Amino acid sequence: MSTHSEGRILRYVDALAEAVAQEMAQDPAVFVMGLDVDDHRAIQGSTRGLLEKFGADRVFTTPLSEDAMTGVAIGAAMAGMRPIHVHIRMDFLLLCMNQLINIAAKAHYMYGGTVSVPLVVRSIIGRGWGQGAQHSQALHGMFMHVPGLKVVAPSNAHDAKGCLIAAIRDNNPVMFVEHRLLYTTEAYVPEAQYTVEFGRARICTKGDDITVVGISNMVVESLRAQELLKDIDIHAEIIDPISLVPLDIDTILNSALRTKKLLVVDNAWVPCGAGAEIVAQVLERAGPGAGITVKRIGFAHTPTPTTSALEQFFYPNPGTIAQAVQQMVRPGSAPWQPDPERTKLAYQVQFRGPF
Amino acid sequence: MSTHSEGRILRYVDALAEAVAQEMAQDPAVFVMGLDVDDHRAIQGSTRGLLEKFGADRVFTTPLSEDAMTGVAIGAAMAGMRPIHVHIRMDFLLLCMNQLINIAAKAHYMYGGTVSVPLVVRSIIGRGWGQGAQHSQALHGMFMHVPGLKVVAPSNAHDAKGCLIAAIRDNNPVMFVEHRLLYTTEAYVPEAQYTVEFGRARICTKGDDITVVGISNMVVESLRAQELLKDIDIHAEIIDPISLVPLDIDTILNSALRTKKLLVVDNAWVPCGAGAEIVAQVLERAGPGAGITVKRIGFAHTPTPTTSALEQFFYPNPGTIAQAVQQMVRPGSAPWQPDPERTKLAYQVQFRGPF
Amino acid sequence: MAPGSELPPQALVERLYRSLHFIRHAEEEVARIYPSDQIKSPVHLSIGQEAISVGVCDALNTDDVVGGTYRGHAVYLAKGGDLNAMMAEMYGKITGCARGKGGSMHLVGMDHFVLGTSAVVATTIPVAVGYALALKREGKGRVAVTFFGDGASEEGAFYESLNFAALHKLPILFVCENNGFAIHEPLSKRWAAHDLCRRVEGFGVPATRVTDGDIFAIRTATAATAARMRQGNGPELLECMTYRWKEHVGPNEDFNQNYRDAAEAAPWIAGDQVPRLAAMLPTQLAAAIEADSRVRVADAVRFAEESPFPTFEELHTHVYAL
Amino acid sequence: MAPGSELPPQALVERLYRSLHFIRHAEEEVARIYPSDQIKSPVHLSIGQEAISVGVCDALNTDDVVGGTYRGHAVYLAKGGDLNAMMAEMYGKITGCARGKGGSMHLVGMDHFVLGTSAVVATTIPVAVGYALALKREGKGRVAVTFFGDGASEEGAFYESLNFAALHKLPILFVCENNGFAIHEPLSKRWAAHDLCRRVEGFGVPATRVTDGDIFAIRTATAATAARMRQGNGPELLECMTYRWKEHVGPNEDFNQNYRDAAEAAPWIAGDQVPRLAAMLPTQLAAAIEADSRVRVADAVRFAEESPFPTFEELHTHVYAL
Ligand SMILES: Cc1ncc(C[n+]2csc(CCOP(=O)(O)OP(=O)(O)O)c2C)c(N)n1
Ligand SMILES: Cc1ncc(C[n+]2csc(CCOP(=O)(O)OP(=O)(O)O)c2C)c(N)n1
Ligand SMILES: [Mg+2]
Ligand SMILES: [Mg+2]
Repeated sequence: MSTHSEGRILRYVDALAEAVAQEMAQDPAVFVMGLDVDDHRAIQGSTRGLLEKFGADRVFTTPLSEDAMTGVAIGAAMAGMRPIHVHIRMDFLLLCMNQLINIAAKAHYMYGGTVSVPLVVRSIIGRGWGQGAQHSQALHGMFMHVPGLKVVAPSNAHDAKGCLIAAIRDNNPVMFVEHRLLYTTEAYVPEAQYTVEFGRARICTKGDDITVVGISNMVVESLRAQELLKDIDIHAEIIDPISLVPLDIDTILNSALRTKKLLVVDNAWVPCGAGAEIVAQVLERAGPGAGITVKRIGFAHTPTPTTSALEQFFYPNPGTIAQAVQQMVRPGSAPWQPDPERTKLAYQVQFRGPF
Repeated sequence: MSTHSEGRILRYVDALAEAVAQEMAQDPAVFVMGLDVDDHRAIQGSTRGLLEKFGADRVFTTPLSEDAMTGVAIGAAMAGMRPIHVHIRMDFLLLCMNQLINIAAKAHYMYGGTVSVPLVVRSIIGRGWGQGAQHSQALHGMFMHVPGLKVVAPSNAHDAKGCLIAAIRDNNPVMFVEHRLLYTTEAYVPEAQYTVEFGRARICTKGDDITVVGISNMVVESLRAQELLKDIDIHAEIIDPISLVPLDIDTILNSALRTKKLLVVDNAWVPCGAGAEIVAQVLERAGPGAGITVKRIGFAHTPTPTTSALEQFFYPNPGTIAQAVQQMVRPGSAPWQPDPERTKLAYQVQFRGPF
Repeated sequence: MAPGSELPPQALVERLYRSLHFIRHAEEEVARIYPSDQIKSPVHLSIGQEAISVGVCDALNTDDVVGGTYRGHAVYLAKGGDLNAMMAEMYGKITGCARGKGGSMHLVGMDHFVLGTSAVVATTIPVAVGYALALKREGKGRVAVTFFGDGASEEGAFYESLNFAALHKLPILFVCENNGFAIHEPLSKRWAAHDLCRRVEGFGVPATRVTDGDIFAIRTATAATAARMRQGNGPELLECMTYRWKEHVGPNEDFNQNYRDAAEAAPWIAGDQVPRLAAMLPTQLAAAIEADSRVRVADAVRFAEESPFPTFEELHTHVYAL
Repeated sequence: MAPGSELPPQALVERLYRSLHFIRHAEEEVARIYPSDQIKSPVHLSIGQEAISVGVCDALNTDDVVGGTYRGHAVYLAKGGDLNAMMAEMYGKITGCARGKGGSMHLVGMDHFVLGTSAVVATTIPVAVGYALALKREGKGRVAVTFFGDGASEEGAFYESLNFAALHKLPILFVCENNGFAIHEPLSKRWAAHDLCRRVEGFGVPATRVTDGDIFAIRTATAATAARMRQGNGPELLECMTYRWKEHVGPNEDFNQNYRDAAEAAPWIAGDQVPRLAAMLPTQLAAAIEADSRVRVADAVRFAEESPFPTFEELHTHVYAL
C-alpha cells in the first residue's frame, strides 16, 4: 500500500480501467466478461480501451443470462483463469445469487480445497437521475453474510485501483462494490501496480468526538459532514473499512473505545446490514462497561423511490449525517441545521490522500 | 392468539397442513404450488391431503424452474389469488432472489399502492443426515434486509399453524421459514382457525439472569440449554421473536434492560444476520449507560460440512449455548461442562405451551 | 398488407391511427421536454416500435391484461393507460400512475389492466404468465399479453415461462419486439441461432413472425391467437421485427455512435406506420386526429407540470400493503 | 447395437465391462452398507444408468473434463476417480476426495478432471461451460462434458448455457440422462414438449438421442461428437434415455410407492448392459473382472472404515483459498 500522496491525480473510473489493463497485460489468465463491457460506452468508461488492447477473446459481452454467465465465470476460474465479471448495476446480482452463493462461495470448502474460484464480480451501485427501486440497490450486506466470499467497497480512486488488483490476484471470489457517484472523483493514484490489502481500514480524518464509519460512497458523504461539523467544533474520526470481508474491526473498535460514539453510515438498507455487523462486533468486544453510544444510518427502509422529491429523503447526505453526529455528541441539545451554503460547499470535498 | 394450552397435541408438520387445508376450504383464492407438493411424500407430510381435497388445479407441482415459478406466483398474487409457493430446501430460494426482491418486495411501493402481492413462500431449513453445504442454509437474514418482505420463523406447532394462517391472509409477500427438525415436535394446537399475530415476541420462560433470543429451531435448543443451566442456578429468559419482520424489539429490549445480558442464538450464519440486527437495535435503544453484555452465536462461519464429525461443531447445541450463557452470566468463572447425560435428557424438552 | 388482401375498413384505420399518432406524439413531446430536466428519470422511447403495441392491443378486449418493459410507454397507452398519469409519473408527481415512486420504467395502470413494467429485463414475463394462470382459473376467456425485447429472450426465465405456460395451456401471448439490439449489442453477439420462432416452438409454443412491422398483420395475428387462446388452446408467441429509432435510453438519435448504421434504419423509417395510416385516411380526418393528440398531450404535460410533488410522508407509505 | 453393425472388439468390451461392473458393484455395496448408518449423507444411486457415464467417458481422453450431479458416483468412477477417496468421502472421513466436507453429493476428482458435483440441480451445467471456455482458450483440443438429468433441463440456466456455448463454439458436450423422473414427478407434469433434442436444436446445438441405453451407441456417438468438438465445431447434446432402478435418494427400491410402475422398469432391466457385456466376454475373463471389482470395492470400504474422521480444526480450513 502506498502511504503518500504519490502518483497522478486520476478519476476512479480510470483507475479501475488502468488496474485491469495492467493485470491483463501481466497475466494472460485475466479476462473481462459481462453485458456491454465491449461497447463504446465501456461500462461508463471503466472498461475503456480493454477490447482494443486485448481483443475480443479476453473482453467480451454476454447474452442477457446473468445466472449462467456467473456459472461460466466460475467454471473458467476453476480451470485457472481469472475472470472479472462486470455488472452495470448491483441489482442484477440478484439473478446470480445461486451461482455466487451455492457454488462460488462454497466450492473451495465443499470440494475439500481441491479447487478454487479466483473470480472478481464487479458491480456498480446506481444512483442519481431517478434510478428507482431496481437500479439503485446495494447488496453488500447480503454477501457479508456468506462465508467464502470477500467483499470490498473502495471509496476513492487510489483504493479502487489497489483493491481491484488485489481482487484479481486473490484466489477467492471477491464481490467488488463500486458506486456510480464515485466514478468521477479523483485521487492520487500511483502509476505502477500496487495492491490495497484487504482487512485494513483507513482512518481518513482523526477526531476525538465520534467515530464515523462510512461505507462506499458514504465515506465521501461522511467527510463532507465532518467539514460541516467543524463549524460547531465537533471533530469526527472518519473511518473507511475499505474491505467489509475481511473486516478490520480492531481499528474501528479502538477508535470507538476512545470517542465513545460510533456511527455507521451505510450506503444500503440498515437492517441486517454492514452497520448492524459493525455495531454488534464492536459492542461484543467492548463489553458492557464501555459506554459507547451507537447508531446506524443508511437508506430509508423503503424501496428506492424514483421521484427526486422523495429520493432526497431516501439517502443519507452530509446534512443528515452531520445532524445525527451532533445529536450523538451533544444529546439533548437543540437540533442543528448546517448552513445550506456550507452544505453545498461540502460537495467540493474530495479525499485525495494521503493513503 | 390463543393464550392457553388448548386444542390437541399436534405435530408441527400436521399443523402446517391443517392451516393450509382450512384456509383453502374457506378461500378459493388460496392455492399451493412448488416442486413435489403433490407427490406421495407431500413435502415431508406438510402438504399431505391437499391434492385429494382440493384437486390438481389448486395443488400442483412445477417444473424445476424456481425463478420463473416465483414470478408466476407473484403474477397470480397480483391478480388476486393467494399462492403458497413451497420449497423443500431454503437453499433453493437463491434461485428466486430476483423475483422475490426485485418484484415481490417492491411491487406495492413501486407501483404506488395499485397492486399487492399476497404471496407466502414456504421453505424448509434442512438439517440432519449430512445435508451438506447446499441443503442446510438459512437465509432469513438476507430477507430481513429487504423492505417489503415479511419474515416469520415459527418454532412450534402452535405458532406454525397460527403464523401460516396469518401469512396466507397477509397482503404482502411473507417468507415463511420452517426447520426440518421442528417437523416432528408437538404442541397444543387449537382445531379452529386462528392467527398468530406478527410482531409479537413470546417469552417462553421467565428468568432474571440473561435474555436469550432463539430463532427458529434455536428456540428449542435454547430451551434445552436453559434446562441444563438450572443445574447451576442460572435462570434464562428465553424469547422467541416468532416473526423477524416485523420484529418485536420492545419485548427483547425490556428483558435485556432487566437481565443486562443478551444472547442471540441464531440458526444461521452470524455476520449481518438476525442476531446482528437484534443486538444493534437493542443497544441503539438502550443507550451507552445500559451496561448490557451482548453476544451472538449461530452457524460456524463456514459452508456446512457434510461429515457428522464436523457438523457437530457447526451448529449451536444445548451444551454450547449453556456454556456461552454461563460465561456471560459469570464472566471469568471456570468453564463449565454440562453433564452429558443431562444434555441428552434435555433433548426430550418440548415447548408445548402455554401460548 | 399482403397484396390482394382487402383494404381495412376506415373505422379500423381511424382507430389505429388515433392510438398510433397519440403515442408517437406523446413520446416526441417527452423527447422534446427531456433536456429541460423536468423528467428526472431514465426514459426508453418506443419511437419507431409503437405499431406493435397498437396492433396487438387493438385486437384485445378491454379486460384483457398486458404487461411490458421499461420501454413501456407505447404498451401502456395503447392499452388505454391514462397519459396524464403517465406524464405526471415521469415528472415525479404525486398524481402519477405510481405516485411518482416508479417513474418511466415502472408504469402501471391496473384500471386498464396494464401490469406494472419493470427495469430488470425479463422479470415481467413470468409475472404475466402468473396473471394468465389466474385468468385461466377465472374461466372467463380473458387473455394476457407480455411484451419484451429480443434481449429478454436470453434470460432463462423466458424459457422457464414458455414451458410452464405451455404445460398448463395458459392464455398468454408472448410478444417479442425484436429490434435487433440490447442496448448497443447486436443479435450476432448474443444469439447463436437466429430463428427465435423455431426455438420457441421447441417448447410447444406455436410462433408467428411479422417481419415488416405491418400494423394490420400484427393486429390480425393477435386476433387469431387471442381467439385460439380464449378457446383454451394455450400460449403462442408473436415475434415482431422492428427498429429502435432513438438511442437505447434518452431522447436523442445515436447513429453517430457507430454501433449501428443509419442505413439499417432507412427501410424502417420508410415503412413507418404513422404516415402510412395517415395516408389511408381522408386528410381532414387525419388532421383532426392529430389535432386531438396534440391537445391531449399538451393537457397531460400541463397536468404533470401543475401537479404537486409527493411530500416526505409519502416516502414511507406503501412499503407494506394493509 | 444396430443389426448388421460390427461386433465390438473384445478389448473394448473388456474395458467397458471393467468400468461398468466396478461401478455397479461399488454402488450395490453402498446400498448394502447404507442401512448401517455409517454413510451419514444422502446417496443418489446411478444403478441402472451407469452405461451412460461409462460409454461417454470411454470415448474421452484422460485430460478431458467431466462434470456431473449429486447422482454422480458413476461419472466420477467412469472418468477414473479414485473409489477409495469416494468411499471415504461418503463415510465422512478426512481421506475423502473432499476431506469429508462434501459427501456423496459433492464428489470431486480434479486429478482425473472430474469437476465437483452439486446438490442444486443444473448448477454444474454453466460451470462446465465455463471450464470449456478455458479449454477453448487453451487451444489443445480438450473437451468438457456435463451430465445432468431431465429435470435439470427445466432450469433457465440450461438454456442460457446452450446459447452461450453455441455462440462461442465451446467444446462442451451436454449429456442429458433422461430417466423420466425428477424425484417422483414424471415428465408429463414437467415438460410441455417432449422432444428435448428438437428444443435444444433451436439453440443451434446439434442433438442426438440414444433411446435404448446401448453402451456402444453411447460411446460411438460421444466419440463422433468429441472429434467434431476438437475441430472447433461447437457444442452438441446427447440425450440418453434411461431408467432409475432405485428410489430417488437412498438404497431401496420404491415400486411399492405407486408413483411409477414396475412394468416400466422391466425392459430396462432386461436390457441391462452389465449382463449384456458379461455375456459378450469369455466366462473366465468376465469372472476375473468381477473378482477384481470385488477386491477393489472391498478395499475401498476397508479404507473408508479405517480412515480417521476430520477433527475440529478442519471445520475452519478451506473457507478461503490462500
Ligand atoms: C437482468 C438485466 N440485465 C441487464 C440489464 C441492463 N439492460 C437494460 S435494457 C437492456 C437491453 C435489453 O434489450 P431488449 O430486451 O432487446 O430490449 P430493448 O431495450 O431492445 O427494447 C439491458 C442489457 C437489465 N436492466 N436487467
Ligand atoms: C434447484 C433445485 N431445485 C430442486 C431440487 C430438489 N431436487 C433434488 S433432485 C431433483 C430432481 C432432479 O431430477 P433430474 O434432473 O431428472 O435428475 P435425476 O434425479 O432424475 O437424476 C429435485 C427436484 C434441487 N436439488 N435443486
Ligand atoms: Mg432489443
Ligand atoms: Mg430425472
